[in-house]
Amino acid sequence: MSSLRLVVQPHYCIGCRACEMACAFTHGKDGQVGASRCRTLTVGKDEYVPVLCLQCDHAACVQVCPVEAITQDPATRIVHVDQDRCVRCMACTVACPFGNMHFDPNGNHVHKCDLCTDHGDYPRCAMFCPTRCLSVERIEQGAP
Amino acid sequence: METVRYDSVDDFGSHVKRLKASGLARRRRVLVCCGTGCLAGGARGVAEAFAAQLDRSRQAELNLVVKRTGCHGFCEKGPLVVLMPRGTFYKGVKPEHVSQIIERSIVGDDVIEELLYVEPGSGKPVAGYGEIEFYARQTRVAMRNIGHIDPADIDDYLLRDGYAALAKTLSTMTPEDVLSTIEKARLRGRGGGGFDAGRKWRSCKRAAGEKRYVIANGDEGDPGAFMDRSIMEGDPHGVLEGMVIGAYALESHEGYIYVRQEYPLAVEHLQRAIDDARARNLLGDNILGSNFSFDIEISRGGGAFVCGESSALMRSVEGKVGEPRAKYVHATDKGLWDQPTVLNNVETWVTVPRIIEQGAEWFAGLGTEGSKGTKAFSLVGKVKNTGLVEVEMGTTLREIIFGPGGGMLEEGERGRFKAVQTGGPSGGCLPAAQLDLPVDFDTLTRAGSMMGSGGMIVMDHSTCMVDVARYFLSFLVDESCGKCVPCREGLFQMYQIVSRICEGEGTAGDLDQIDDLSRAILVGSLCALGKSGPNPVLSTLQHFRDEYRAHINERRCPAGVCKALITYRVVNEACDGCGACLKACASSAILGTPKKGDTFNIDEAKCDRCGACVTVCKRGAIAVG
Amino acid sequence: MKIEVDIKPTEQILARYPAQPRFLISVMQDIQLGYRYLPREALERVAGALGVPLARVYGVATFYKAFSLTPRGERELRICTGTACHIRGAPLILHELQTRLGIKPGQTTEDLVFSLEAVNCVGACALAPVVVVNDVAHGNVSVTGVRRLIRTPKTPKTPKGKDVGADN
Amino acid sequence: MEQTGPSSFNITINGRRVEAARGEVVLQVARRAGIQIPTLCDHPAVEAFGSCRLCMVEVTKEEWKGWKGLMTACLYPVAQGLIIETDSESVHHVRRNVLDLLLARCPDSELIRRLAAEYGVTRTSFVQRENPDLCILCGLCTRVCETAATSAITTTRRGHDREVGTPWGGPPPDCIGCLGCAHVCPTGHITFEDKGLTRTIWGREFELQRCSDCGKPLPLTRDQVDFLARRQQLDPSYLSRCADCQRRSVAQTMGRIARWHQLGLVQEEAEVAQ
Repeated sequence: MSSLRLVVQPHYCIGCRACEMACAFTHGKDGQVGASRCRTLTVGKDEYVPVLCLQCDHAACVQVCPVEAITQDPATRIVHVDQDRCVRCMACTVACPFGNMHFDPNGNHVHKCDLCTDHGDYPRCAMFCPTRCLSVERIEQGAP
Repeated sequence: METVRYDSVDDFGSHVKRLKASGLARRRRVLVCCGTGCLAGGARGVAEAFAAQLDRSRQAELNLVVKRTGCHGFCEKGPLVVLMPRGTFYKGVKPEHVSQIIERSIVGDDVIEELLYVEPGSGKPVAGYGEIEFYARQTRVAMRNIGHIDPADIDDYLLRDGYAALAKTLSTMTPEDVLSTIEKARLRGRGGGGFDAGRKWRSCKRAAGEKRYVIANGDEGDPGAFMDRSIMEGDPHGVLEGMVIGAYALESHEGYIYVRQEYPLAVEHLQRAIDDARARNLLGDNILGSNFSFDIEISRGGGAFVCGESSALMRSVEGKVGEPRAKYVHATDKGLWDQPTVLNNVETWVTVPRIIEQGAEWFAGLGTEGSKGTKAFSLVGKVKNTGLVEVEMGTTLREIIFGPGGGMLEEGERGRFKAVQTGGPSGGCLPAAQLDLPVDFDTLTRAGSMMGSGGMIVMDHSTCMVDVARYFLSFLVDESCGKCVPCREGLFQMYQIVSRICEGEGTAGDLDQIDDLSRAILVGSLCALGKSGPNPVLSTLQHFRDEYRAHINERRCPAGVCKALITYRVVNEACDGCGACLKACASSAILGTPKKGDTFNIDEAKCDRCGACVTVCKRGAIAVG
Repeated sequence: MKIEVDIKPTEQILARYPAQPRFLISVMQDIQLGYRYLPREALERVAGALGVPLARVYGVATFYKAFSLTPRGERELRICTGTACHIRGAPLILHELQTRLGIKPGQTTEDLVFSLEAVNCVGACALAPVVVVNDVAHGNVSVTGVRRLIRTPKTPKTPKGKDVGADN
Repeated sequence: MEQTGPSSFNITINGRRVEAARGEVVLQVARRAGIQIPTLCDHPAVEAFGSCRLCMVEVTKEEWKGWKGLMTACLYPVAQGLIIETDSESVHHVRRNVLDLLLARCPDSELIRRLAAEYGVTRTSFVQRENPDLCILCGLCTRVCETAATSAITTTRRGHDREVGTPWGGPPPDCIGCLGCAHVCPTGHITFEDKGLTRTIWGREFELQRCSDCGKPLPLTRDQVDFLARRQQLDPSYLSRCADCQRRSVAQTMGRIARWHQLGLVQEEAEVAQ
C-alpha cells in the first residue's frame, strides 16, 4: 500500500489561486461552495506561497485536542478531524504553528486539508495547479 | 481488663470454651430493649434506672447482668424488658416500674401482672416470652440473636456461637467449599430482587480484575421496612461474620457496609463491632492466624433512596452522586471502582454464618421450592402487633397478618382488612382475595407486587388506595435521581394525573393515559427504581379500579381521605359540647360555644381538613364523608 | 448577609480522613454535623483538600438530603412520611407543623430555632406516625400532641404554639 | 459480558446482517451500517450515559425463546447472534412517550419539536412545565466539561428538580470558558457571547488571549490557554498567535526559500512536506 504526500515548491507559485478554488469546490456541500483549506499568501512583489496542512507527525493540533478528536492515520499519515467528536473548543486553530486549522463559521466546524481522501485519492489542489508548485508524490509505506 | 487476641482457630476455640464455662455466662440476664422503637418510648430511662439501682456489686450479688439489647421486634409494646432465663416478658415499662421489677421479679420470684402482655385473642396475660403468639409463630434465623445479646459486647455474640462459622470456615473449608455451600443452600438475596446469591458470588469469582470487593447494603430505603436496621443495630457481628466468610470464598480483601444516613445507631454499633473484631483478630490481617486478610469500612449514605440500587450505591461509596448505571455489564464484572464486586443486603449476609454452621441442607429444607429459608418482615400499618417478624418462606399473608400480627387494629367496618402493601415503592398492594398467597419471591412478583426488602404495610378501609398510589408517586418523584427521562419526567407526570384524580379533577381518559405512560416507564427507565415505579399505581388500579372510578366519576373518596372530596361535619346528637375541637382547630373553622347542648357547625370554607378535631373528639362526634 | 465562617473545624475534620475523593461524603457529613449546614468556605477547602472539583462537591451537596446549604435550626424536626406513617396520619402531622411554624419542609424558622424536614421513613414504622427531633424519635404522635414538640422554652414570650405561626 | 468467542461476528439489525466487533455497542454498529437510531445524550467525545432513552431498540436472540427486551443502543454491548429491531411498535411506543414527556418539559425546543413530530407527537399530552427553558438534561455539557475541561459545571439536586448549574449558582470558579458545553448542547440552552476581548458564559467574564503579533483576540480565553498548555503538555507559545499570523509567518519563511531557489542558492528542490 502506498500513501500520498503533497510537495509544495513555492518558487513555482504564480498566485493564481486555482488551488483554493479547487479546494473550495471539492469541499462544498449541498451545491454550496465550501471553504478552502488552502490559502495562497502574497509575500512580496509577484511572490506567492500556498500554505496548507503538512500532515505533521506529533502535530500540535493532535496534541492540544482535549477530546482526542484529531488523529493521525498511522498508515497514510494523514491527520483527520473527527467532526462528531469535536467539541469546537478552537484550541487546534490556534495551536497549529502554520495556521492550517481553519474554522468555518457557516458550517460551525473546524476543518483542515485531508489530501482529499474523501474525494478520490488525488488532492484536487495539485490536480489543478498549473505549475509544478503543488504536486503529489506516492511513497511506499514505511518510507520516511 | 484482659486483652484477648486470637492467633489461631484453636486459640479462639479455647477462649470461647472458657467464656462459656465462666460464671458470667451462667448469670441471669435482664434484657432491656434499646431498639429505636423502645428508645422512642423511653427505654433509655428504663436502662438507666436499672443501672442506677443495680450497681456492679449488686448485680454480682444477685448473680445477674443487665443488658441493653437490640430490637426485640415487638415495637408496638415498648419499652420491653425480658428477664432471662425464665423469659418473663414485660411491656410498656417505665422508669418508675424498675424498682418494683427488681424487688418482686428479680429478688423475689413474683410476676407483675400489669406489665404482662395480654393476648388479644384470649384476653389473658402471658408471662413467658416464648408463649406470646407474636414470637411463637416466628422462625428466627436472620434475627436469632437480636434482643438476646448486647450488640456492644462481642462476648455476648461469642456465647451464642458467634464467629464459630468463621472458625469452621477458616479451619476446615476451602473458598470453593464455601461457594458451593451457598449455592447448594440456594440462598436468594434478601434485598429485593431475590437474585441467587451463589450465582452472584460465582460470577464475581470468575470475573477478571485486580481486586474484588464485598459490600453489605444497609441502605434500607423502602418506607415501612426496618428489618435491616434492627439487624445492624442488634446483631452487628453477625453481619461482619457473614461478610468475612463471603470475602474468604471470593478471595476479597476489602469490604464496605453502606448504612443509610437515617440510622446513626446502626453506624455506632457496627463501628464498635468492627473495632472489637479487629482487636480480637477476627478482622484485619491474617484473621485467626490464617493467611486470609480482610477488612471492612463503613460508608455512610447521604439520604437518597436511589442509593439502595446497587450501581448507585457503589457510586455513593466512591464519594459521588448516587446515579445508577445501566446493568448490561454486571457489578460482578465491573462494580465498585470498576472491579468485580459482590453486593448483598445485610439480611443476606447475616444469614451466611447460619448456613455455614448448620449446613446447606438445613437451610434448603426451610421455605418453598423457589425461595429457601426464612424472611424477616416489618409488619406495620393498621395491624395490632406492629413490629418485626421472621417466618419461613411460603407462609401466607393471612398467617402473618392474623398470626404474629394479631389481626386488624381497629374494629368495625372501616377497620376491616383492605390491602397489604409489600415491596415498598417497587411493589404493590394486594387485596383481601389474595391473603392466602404464600409469601415468596416468585409468588409475590406474579401477583403484581414483590418481596422487596420485606416491608409489609397493612391497610384497612380508612385507607384510600388512590391516595396510596399518589403517596408512592410523590415518594418516587422526590427520590428519583433525575438521570433518565421516563423516571424523572414520566413519574412526575403520573403524579400529576393521580393528584388530579385525588383532587376531584380526574377525567375519563386519565386511566388510559396512566396505562400507556406506565408501560413506557416500565420498559424505558434506566434502573430498577424507574422500572418498578409504576407498580404501586398499576396494582391499585388492578385491584381497586372502583375506587379510582368513584374519584373520577362520582367525585367521591370512599375511604374519606382525599381532602378535596370530603367534608367534616359535627354530629350534634353525639356531641357533648366539650369544646375540645374548637381548641384543636387551627383555622377557627368550628362555630359554637363550648357548652352542653349547643350546636356546632363547621365552616367548610375555613376548614382545611387537617383532621385535628377528629383526633381530639372523644365521642366520635365528627363525621367525615 | 455575610456570615464569618470559622474554617478550623473543617481542618480538623479533614485531618481525620485520607485526602482521597472517596471520603467526600463522609467529610461532608461531619461538616454538616458541626456547622448544621455546609458553608461555602468549608466546601471550597474540602474540594481543594480531597482533589474533587468544586462543582462536583456542590452537586453532591444538593443531591443528598442529609446536606443543607443554609443553616438549619437548633431543633430539627424530621417528620417521617414513610408508608406506615402516611396511612397513620403523617400528612396531618406535617400540615399541623407547617401551619404552626409557618415554614415548609426544607425550611428553617427565621430565629434559627426550628427546621422542618419531611423524610422518607426513619425505620421506626411500628410507632407510626413518628417525628424525630434531633435524632430522638417520638412515636405515635397526634395532631395535638405534636404541638408539645414545638414549645420553645428558649424563646420566651411565645406561650402558645399558636402565636408562633400567627404572623405568616 | 461476553469475554470469550470470536472478536468479530455478525448480528442482525432490522433483518440485515451486519458485522460487529466485540467491545462495540449496538449504536456504533448500526450507525456504521447506515441504520439511523435517534439519540439526544450521545456524543462520541464522552462516555455513553443512557439518560435520554431515545435510542432504545428491541433486542433478542434465537435462544431467548421469544423473549425480547428494550435496551439502550448506546450502551448495549454486541454479542454473537443478537437480533435487533430499531423501529418496532414497542420501540416507537417508548420513543413517543419520551418525546412527549420532553415536549412537556421543553415546548420551545426546535429539536424536540422536530423529533416529536417524527413520532407523531405535535402537542404534548402532559402538563407543560411552567417557565420552560431549553434544557433537556441530557448531561452532555457536564460530561464534556469533565472530559475536556475542568468539571466546572454539574447537575444539581435530583429528580424533577434536577438542573444543570454552577456551584451556588454563581460564576463557576473552575470554568475556563472553552465553550465545549455550549457547543455540544443539542438544544441551544447554553448561551455565550464573545465581544471584543471579553467572552461571557455561565455569568462569568473571561479575557480572550490576544495574538502576540497582531493583537487581535484569539478564540481562546487566557484560562483556557493555561489549562491546555498544562493538561495537554504543550508549550504555551503554541497558543499565542492567531492562525492568520501563523500562516503569514510560515509563508514568509517559505517565500525566502523560494527566493533562494530563484537566486540559485538552493540546488535541490525544497520539499516542504514530511
